[in-house]
Amino acid sequence: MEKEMQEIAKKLLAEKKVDWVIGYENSFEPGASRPVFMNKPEDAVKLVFNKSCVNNLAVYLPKIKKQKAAVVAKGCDLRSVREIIKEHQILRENVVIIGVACEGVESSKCSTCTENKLDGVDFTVGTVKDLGRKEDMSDIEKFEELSSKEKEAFWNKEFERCIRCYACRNVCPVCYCPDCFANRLMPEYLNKVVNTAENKVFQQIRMQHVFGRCTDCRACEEACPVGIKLSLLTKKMSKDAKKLFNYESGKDTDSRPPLSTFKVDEEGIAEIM
Amino acid sequence: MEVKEKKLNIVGFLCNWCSYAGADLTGLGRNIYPADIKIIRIPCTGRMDPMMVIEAFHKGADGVLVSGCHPGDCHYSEGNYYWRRRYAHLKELLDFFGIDKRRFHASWVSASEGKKFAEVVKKVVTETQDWKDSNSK
Amino acid sequence: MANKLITQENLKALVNELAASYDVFAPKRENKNTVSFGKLQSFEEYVSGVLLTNTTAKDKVYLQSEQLFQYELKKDTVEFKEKAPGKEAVIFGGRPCDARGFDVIDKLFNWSGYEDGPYTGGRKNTTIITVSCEKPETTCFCTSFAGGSPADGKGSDILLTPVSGKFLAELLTERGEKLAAKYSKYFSEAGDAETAAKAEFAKAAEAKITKKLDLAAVKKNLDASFDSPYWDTVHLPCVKCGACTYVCPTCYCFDITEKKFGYLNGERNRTWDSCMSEMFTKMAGGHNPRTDTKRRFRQRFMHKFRYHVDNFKEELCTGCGRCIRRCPVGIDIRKVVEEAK
Amino acid sequence: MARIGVFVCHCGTNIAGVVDVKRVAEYALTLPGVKYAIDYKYMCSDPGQNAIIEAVKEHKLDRIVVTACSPRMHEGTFRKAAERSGINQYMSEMANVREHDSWVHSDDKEAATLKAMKLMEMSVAKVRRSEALSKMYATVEKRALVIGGGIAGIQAALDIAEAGHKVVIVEKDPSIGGRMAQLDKTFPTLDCSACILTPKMVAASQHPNIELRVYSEVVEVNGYVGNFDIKIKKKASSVDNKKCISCGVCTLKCPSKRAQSEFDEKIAPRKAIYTPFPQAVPNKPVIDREACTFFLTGKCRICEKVCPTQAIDFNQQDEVVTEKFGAVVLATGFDIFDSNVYGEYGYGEYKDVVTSLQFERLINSSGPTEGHVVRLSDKKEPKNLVWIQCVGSRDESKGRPYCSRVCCMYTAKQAMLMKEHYPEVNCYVFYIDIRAAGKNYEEFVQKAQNEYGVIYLRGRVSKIYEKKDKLIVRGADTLSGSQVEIVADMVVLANGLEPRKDAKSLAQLFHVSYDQYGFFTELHPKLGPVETAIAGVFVAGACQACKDIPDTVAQAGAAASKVLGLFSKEKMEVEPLIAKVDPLVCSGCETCYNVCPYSAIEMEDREVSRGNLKHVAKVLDSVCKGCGACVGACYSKAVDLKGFSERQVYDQIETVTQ
Amino acid sequence: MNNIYIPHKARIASIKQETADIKSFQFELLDPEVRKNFKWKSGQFLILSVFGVGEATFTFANPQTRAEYVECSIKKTGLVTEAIHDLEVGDIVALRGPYGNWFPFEKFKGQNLLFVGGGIGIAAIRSPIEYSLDTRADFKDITILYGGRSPLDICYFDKFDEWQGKKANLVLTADKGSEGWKHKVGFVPAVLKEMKPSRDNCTVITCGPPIMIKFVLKELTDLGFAPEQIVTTLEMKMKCGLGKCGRCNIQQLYVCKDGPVFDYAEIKKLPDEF
Repeated sequence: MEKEMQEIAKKLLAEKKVDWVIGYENSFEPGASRPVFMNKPEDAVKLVFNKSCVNNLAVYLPKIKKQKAAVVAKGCDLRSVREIIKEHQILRENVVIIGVACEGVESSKCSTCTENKLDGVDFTVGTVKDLGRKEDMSDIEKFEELSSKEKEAFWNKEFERCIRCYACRNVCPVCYCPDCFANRLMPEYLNKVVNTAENKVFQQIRMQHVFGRCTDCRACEEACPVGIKLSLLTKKMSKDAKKLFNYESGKDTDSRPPLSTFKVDEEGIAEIM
Repeated sequence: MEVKEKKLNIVGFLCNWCSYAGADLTGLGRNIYPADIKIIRIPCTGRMDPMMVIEAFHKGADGVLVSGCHPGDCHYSEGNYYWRRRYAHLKELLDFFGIDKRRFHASWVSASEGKKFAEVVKKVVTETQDWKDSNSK
Repeated sequence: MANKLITQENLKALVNELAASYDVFAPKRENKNTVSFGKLQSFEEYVSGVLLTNTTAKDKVYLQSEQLFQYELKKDTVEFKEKAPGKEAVIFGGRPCDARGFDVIDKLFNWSGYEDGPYTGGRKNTTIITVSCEKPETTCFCTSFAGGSPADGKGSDILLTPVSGKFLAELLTERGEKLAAKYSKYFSEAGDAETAAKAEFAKAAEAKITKKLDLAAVKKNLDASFDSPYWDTVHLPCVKCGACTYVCPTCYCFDITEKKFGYLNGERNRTWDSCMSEMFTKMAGGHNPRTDTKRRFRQRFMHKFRYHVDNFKEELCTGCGRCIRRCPVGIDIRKVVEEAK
Repeated sequence: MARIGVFVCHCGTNIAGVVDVKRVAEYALTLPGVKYAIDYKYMCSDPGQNAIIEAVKEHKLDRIVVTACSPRMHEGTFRKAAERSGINQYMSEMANVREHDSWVHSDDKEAATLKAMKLMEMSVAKVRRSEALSKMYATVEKRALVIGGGIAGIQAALDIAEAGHKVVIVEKDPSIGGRMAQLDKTFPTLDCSACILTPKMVAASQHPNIELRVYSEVVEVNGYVGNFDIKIKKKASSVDNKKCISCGVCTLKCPSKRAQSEFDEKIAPRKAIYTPFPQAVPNKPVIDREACTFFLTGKCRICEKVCPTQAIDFNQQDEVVTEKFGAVVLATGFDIFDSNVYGEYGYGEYKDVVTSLQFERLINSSGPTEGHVVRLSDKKEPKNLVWIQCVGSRDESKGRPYCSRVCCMYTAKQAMLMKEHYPEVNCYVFYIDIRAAGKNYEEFVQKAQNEYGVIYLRGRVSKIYEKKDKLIVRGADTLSGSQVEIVADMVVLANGLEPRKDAKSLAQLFHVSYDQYGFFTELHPKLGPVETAIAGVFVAGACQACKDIPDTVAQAGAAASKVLGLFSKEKMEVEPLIAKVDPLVCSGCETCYNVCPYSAIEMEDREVSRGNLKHVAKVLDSVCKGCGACVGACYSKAVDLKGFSERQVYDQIETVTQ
Repeated sequence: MNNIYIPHKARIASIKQETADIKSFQFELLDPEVRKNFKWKSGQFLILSVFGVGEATFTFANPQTRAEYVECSIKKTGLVTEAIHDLEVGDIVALRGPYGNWFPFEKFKGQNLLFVGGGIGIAAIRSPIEYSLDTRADFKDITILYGGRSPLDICYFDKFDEWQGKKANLVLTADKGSEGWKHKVGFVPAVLKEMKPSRDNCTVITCGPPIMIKFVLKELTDLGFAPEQIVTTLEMKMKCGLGKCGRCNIQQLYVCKDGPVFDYAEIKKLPDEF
């Protein structure tokens, strides 16, 4: 599989079909990998794919707007790629998608993965199998059952240790804004002081902003250096998008995100007012 | 109504064309409602950025009410449809974060529904108070 | 300074007693994957086996957000109120690289003719009890630095090293001695055998660290590579979050901001800042000297291994390897500076 | 430099009776930036306004807050006062302490006073962040586009042209005239439709200010009010109109019999080269390439041979031109409801069940039967005719709950005409109830029944079936409570009206909203019946809602007058409370572009700073109405709304909650 | 605790609107003791606190020879400067400093001085101008070239008579002239080229927008000036002013500690990160 991937990358670079190939390489210890950018055909041998390839490489696409890139994408990452194309952060013709048939990496999302299909990719590496896994929202439903006080207490404890390094934001494929609200001073949406309340507001707003665009890829949770349970939030949002607006982000490249459109008669939000 | 020790702090965002005018009509009809709500005029509920609601709660509001034109009546034809969607998901999200559903409300009040506006405010105040009482236990 | 011995049981008793009168911060489990320095109620909460806590002990002295003062505007004047000094604190169970970090930033906060009161005040108030590392991680590279070792005591007040079923407690500073004297009942005298055992321990631990940077070569390369095309590509995987800087025991850059309460009151705060952030150098008019991500990325490594060395004759790094592990995209500081040319 | 003046109005006792106005004014003076505060009996009175003006001058104020009634009441008053005092009118704010405070909290004076203080404080916070704005103007291209060449379009075009402005009429068919040209007589006067329409058609074609673009369609719309850039596609007619002398020889000689005449509602054949009807304007034939033998087989060319002026051009191509217009009138008219939906009536199955428009063509003396009404099945004259009303009207189950407004009238008209031509026939009408609310309308229907002997049966037809050469119409007569069966020779369905099939796509081109049926939505159902939410785009005729000819003509005139109103100025004044994009911050995600109800946002690739070419949003100032939907949707907060800016709103939020 | 972040209290003693977006402020330190001991040298900067908003860095606009008040000329560019512009005489602010190095006038003694300022950059060189005029005997010719975008963007009109009275040769220019403008029209570097100052025994002190500095340096180099003869003051984002917060770090230098005054020879050694 790696060999196949390397060949594709090598060919793309050698034929100058792309400026960059973005994939995974071995990292600082055995069994660890990290993203790599390659622009020389001879580098292609670095490419690996294994269980540690958790990163969602779609995050890099908006940053190389003006160049052409090939990107290694798992089924779940593919959704982010589509979302970014949909939101005009990169043109489809400027990206070559090397889909990998993934059977799961070391991420919390994989046990309930139903997203390993590789529709619309340019190359498929490996054979896509039906993993027979099922979506499971029971943890969200359980959390929803808690009282507001309990919920608040839970999040207070989580965000107490947030260091506002913004790793969650910066690894998020749909957090591509050139100037985040968190940076602004006029008005100051967020005070610089790092405390539970401000940290929580940051995440509330970030979650609201990525609603209907977030693909629950868990990149934010994987990136968080202090292990805040962000997947609870991203999963909740994908659940809401489905329930309220019958929308799943990253399924295509042309439908409108749920907050960018509306229906006169909303089926999902029966008399909410 | 019983006398409360401490007043609630409720922020109301009303669209200029329907609900703000409706609230004016409430006044014209001298329909009494609790003074806990303070109103910020916005052109349209489409202008309502969910961040404004989050910020209001963050800054210490007990409750938030957003009110606009009935669906189909928006002065700008579509703004309230967008707000309806934002509201539906924001309410869920905030609840998930522990901001009780009793604190966050939205309503449709037209320019001719002065009485309804008073009823809406009463409901918001009652529910917010209800939350506050249960939370302080 | 003196060397003492303390048994496992006595250590437990000592920590429990300390927790009663000091703020004791030690590695504590937050959840499955997270261990951070937290306030210890009892020794039971202490997680002993973890080398790399998710965050460093830095923020127990140099707070991530610290109130510098409060103000109140009055008619024709303004009044300032300073925060009362905090409770005396003990940082327990940190590692030599954590403690060394304090030593590095101490210099900075006493530099340039100004002693930074808000920092040094807390620093003087804190006793650091460090534990030597037996089994270093793959990301560890403390031995690259002058004197750096998994059993080095620089920055620590007391260094604990496991020897023959007990701990050798090296009292390295006056503060350390004072604390040991106050709780002398838990300590016994150490002999040469224990001191020798410690040396053995250090040697063995050091040997386990395979990665060693040639810092002189690194400095030389960095001196010459500012305009090198190397930086054009090496930064690409970096997502420019601030995780590396915030988990670093030596990163010290900060921002000063204000928070107001009503019209007349407010506080001035100091908050960690990160050179990875675009806002770090962006000026009010919009001009930004380090506008692109390449420059910001380069600044971090240049600062740590070149500029800081020019000013302080030591690197702004202790080799803890946290930034490698906590980096969402696995950027390896060792590799970046080593390959710079 | 904020120097704010606060003016607290008593409004007699309306406010002062509940709110301690003195306390409000005193509190104002403690707020940062407030340099002056007074209370006064009636701020809106002349002395009150003068007090503001004098205070501004004396205390060098640069912003004012009037703590009084609703801004919906007096915002304009105080803006003008601000302007007269020499400060920008947008540097004034009101705090609504009457409608929103004293009148609704009269039960608790202390609470009302505290709230008044807070409301005033919020307005002070807002005005502190106000910016001076100047009125904006946009140029106007004084040239109108009318889409649809029916009576609505013709009338609107003539009215605009008469006032001296250029008008282009785009018509998709080869001739203008529209539905009205198909009709025989018009209710309630029974005057000949063609006799009143044809002169209008000719007038339009000959008017120096009117240009006809028949056989054409709008394919793309850009720009905004005053400055639309519209692409119009002229379909290839295969005839060089400059050479054609309209002699008609080509049509006469054309051997093709493949096509059915659209104009005759497909009850008669038409040639491949044709004009839709003899009085067509312009009277130039077109070749229907799908029916033309030459285009299908490569052989024939008879028309080319017989044409005395060599006007036939088989190589002609579709042509697209882009032109500038200042205003647009949509007048695309209607289709009739698809009779097939009512399977029980057997339309399509039984040849003698016809639509109302087919009947119009049958009874029209210029129609295919020259006015002889005959059964389509055997060309015999019918003796018994049945009209069924509300076919596709007032029928929830068929998705058409609305009344089409004209069917009752044209049914009566058609039955009367039938009786007039053939006094011996029997005419039956099944109806739900009769809607004849128009001048002389009720009288007209009464006349049909009483003078012409048309038999009206109140009830629905449940089934039609064929028995030998007769149609058995079975229905209920709810007045007598009995089932009736009529043995008919011909059944005419009174089809309801619906928008043209392609109206939605046209609406989308212009971003005009439409209802669930596809009727264009007017700006306001009462107060903006011819405007749309898109500035500069107006509606006329049945494309907006079902209406009859007089209403259509009236609305067309109204639309024309709106266009003329727009054209009466060299420049349009536009409210400056609009959105603005900071291109440096914009991420180009197009969210704002998607949500803008007015298409006031344009995406462009632009160099936002040196060397930084970005895909960013831009607000078209003259199109933006200031609703703020873009601001509410923008994630990077790159868009802001003047007059309700982020800083203003957030400072108000902060003030309420502190 | 030695809290180096607590500023000295001050009140605004006067405000002068210089241009549409530049105002000059005079600050009076409240504590007489502090006022007596608060000494600075031309070229140094201070950090001004506006309560409710925060701190920002400004150079002293007046020299130590005219130290009755602390003066700053401030252009409205961001949050803090916007708030300062909102203040009025009598309002309370606070400041800390002085920080940084200063113009080494002892080195310039006996030389010709050429001041080249553009835009708000004039605020940074007004202090050395006035200092040199106050110690006039130490220097030979003093020439001031000052340009703004338009005549309306020129500050310090009220000072020019005094400057010229003390035998300074003042050349004003505007990128775009207007009616009644009797001075030069054109960009500062172009006017400089025209003036052809002699490099002999001359020091140039310059401050202005980056693009102007770039071309001024080019012109001066063309005229044969050595890098050591050109002195400027760098503008960087600063927060602490104390060499600690890290953001004004360029190479091993901290602009707040090692600058802001640098000569061009030093600057040439620095990477392009300012």
